[in-house]
Amino acid sequence: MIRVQRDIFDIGEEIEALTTGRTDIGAVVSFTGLVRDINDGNDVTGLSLEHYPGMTERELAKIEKEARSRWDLQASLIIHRYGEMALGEPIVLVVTASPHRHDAFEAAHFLMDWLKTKAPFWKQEMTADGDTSWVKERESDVKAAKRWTTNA
Amino acid sequence: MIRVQRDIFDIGEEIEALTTGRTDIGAVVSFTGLVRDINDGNDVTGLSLEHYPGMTERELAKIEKEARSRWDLQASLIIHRYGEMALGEPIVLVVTASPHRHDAFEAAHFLMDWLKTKAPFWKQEMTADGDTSWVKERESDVKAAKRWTTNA
Amino acid sequence: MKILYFAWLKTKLQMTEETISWSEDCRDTDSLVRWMKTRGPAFAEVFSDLEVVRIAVNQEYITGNTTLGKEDEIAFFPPVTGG
Amino acid sequence: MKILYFAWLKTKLQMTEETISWSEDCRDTDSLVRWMKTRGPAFAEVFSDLEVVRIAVNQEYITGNTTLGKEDEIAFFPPVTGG
Repeated sequence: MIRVQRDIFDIGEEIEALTTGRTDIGAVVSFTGLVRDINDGNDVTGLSLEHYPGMTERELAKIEKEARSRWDLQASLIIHRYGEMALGEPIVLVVTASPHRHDAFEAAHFLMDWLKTKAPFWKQEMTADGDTSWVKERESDVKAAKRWTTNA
Repeated sequence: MIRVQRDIFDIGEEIEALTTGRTDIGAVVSFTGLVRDINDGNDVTGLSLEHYPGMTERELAKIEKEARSRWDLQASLIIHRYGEMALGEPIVLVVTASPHRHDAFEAAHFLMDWLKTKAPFWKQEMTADGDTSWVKERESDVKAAKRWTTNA
Repeated sequence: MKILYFAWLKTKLQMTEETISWSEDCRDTDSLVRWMKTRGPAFAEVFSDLEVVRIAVNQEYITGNTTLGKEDEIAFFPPVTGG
Repeated sequence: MKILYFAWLKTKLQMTEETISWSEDCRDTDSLVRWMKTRGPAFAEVFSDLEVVRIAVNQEYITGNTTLGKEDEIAFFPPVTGG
């Protein structure tokens, strides 16, 4: 399941909704990305996320499908926000459920690594001096995503 | 932080409590282990967990300390329940917070793998025919734990 | 053809979206990029380093030169930074 | 010395805990296990396969033979299955 939304979300409620009423799930892994006050050495005061409506949903759906074909998942969820966000707020949530913890861990890690380099979102940071600047691509994110291709 | 308790816990609240009021955390990973209706082919109707009070807390504290020495963690939490548990209920929760998603993922995975082979808990399964039986150690758990030793 | 710009490309070109008529100049993505560079200094600058410009046609990433038709939606944007 | 039993060891021995006086028979963990085996059929069975019995002294896993004193707490249990 994927959701692209402006509104904030509740991590606990989302995990709950995914597992509630089910007794066949043994392992649930969640990843939450939050707005940090420091990024690459800059003092950040807020974040704005732009995205490409339509393509975003397609890419997220493809990434989720890929994860479900690689690992034994019973449920999965990707929520990604866009628009303005304050420090400490969640930006993205990934949840995976599996009978096996290894699958749940690997799939969630994969989802985040692929999402980071494929989903069409762009971050703009607000800094203390009133500047706004577009966040640059990170070499470490590119490497992290590649790991899942070479291991395949 | 570690907690050993009989009572059920709320995953969302626990994650919230760990990150609330902080703006320096970029990544939070959680793992929840739940009571499944099937284990190694048996129809399970409930679970009872015995543990070794005192040693449990020591082992969990050691495992947490090891994780914090290996990865860049800003916060971590292990909650493990004991006593009677119904299907679908959470047994264990591990949460890790880091500036980097890789560290949060690796540390949470490590915590679970080590906990599985080191923390003195023993599961007893109730099955549909009224039998109770002690769960056997899994070879896959032993291997999963070893991975973190040979890679070190 | 609908052309979309995102992130710093949008900022530099001061444009989020435009519609252009199909012509030989935009028969494929390579031609379209060549034509873009001729549209003035801002365009020349934005398309000067194609290493930092990603192209999507009809909301799919493309690899290599891609034929374009009248109804296509082409998007130009920098490497993504979500998550 | 305090001796603790957990999980199926506890079930088979029908005992969770006992206190024994220190003697040469339990000067170290190897001696203690040897003595345990002599205590009757249930004990002999429980300690027949040491591959599936873990030993902790004062709430720490031990590896190899370990000297024991009067005040020590010794625990016998199967491989753990929590999580």
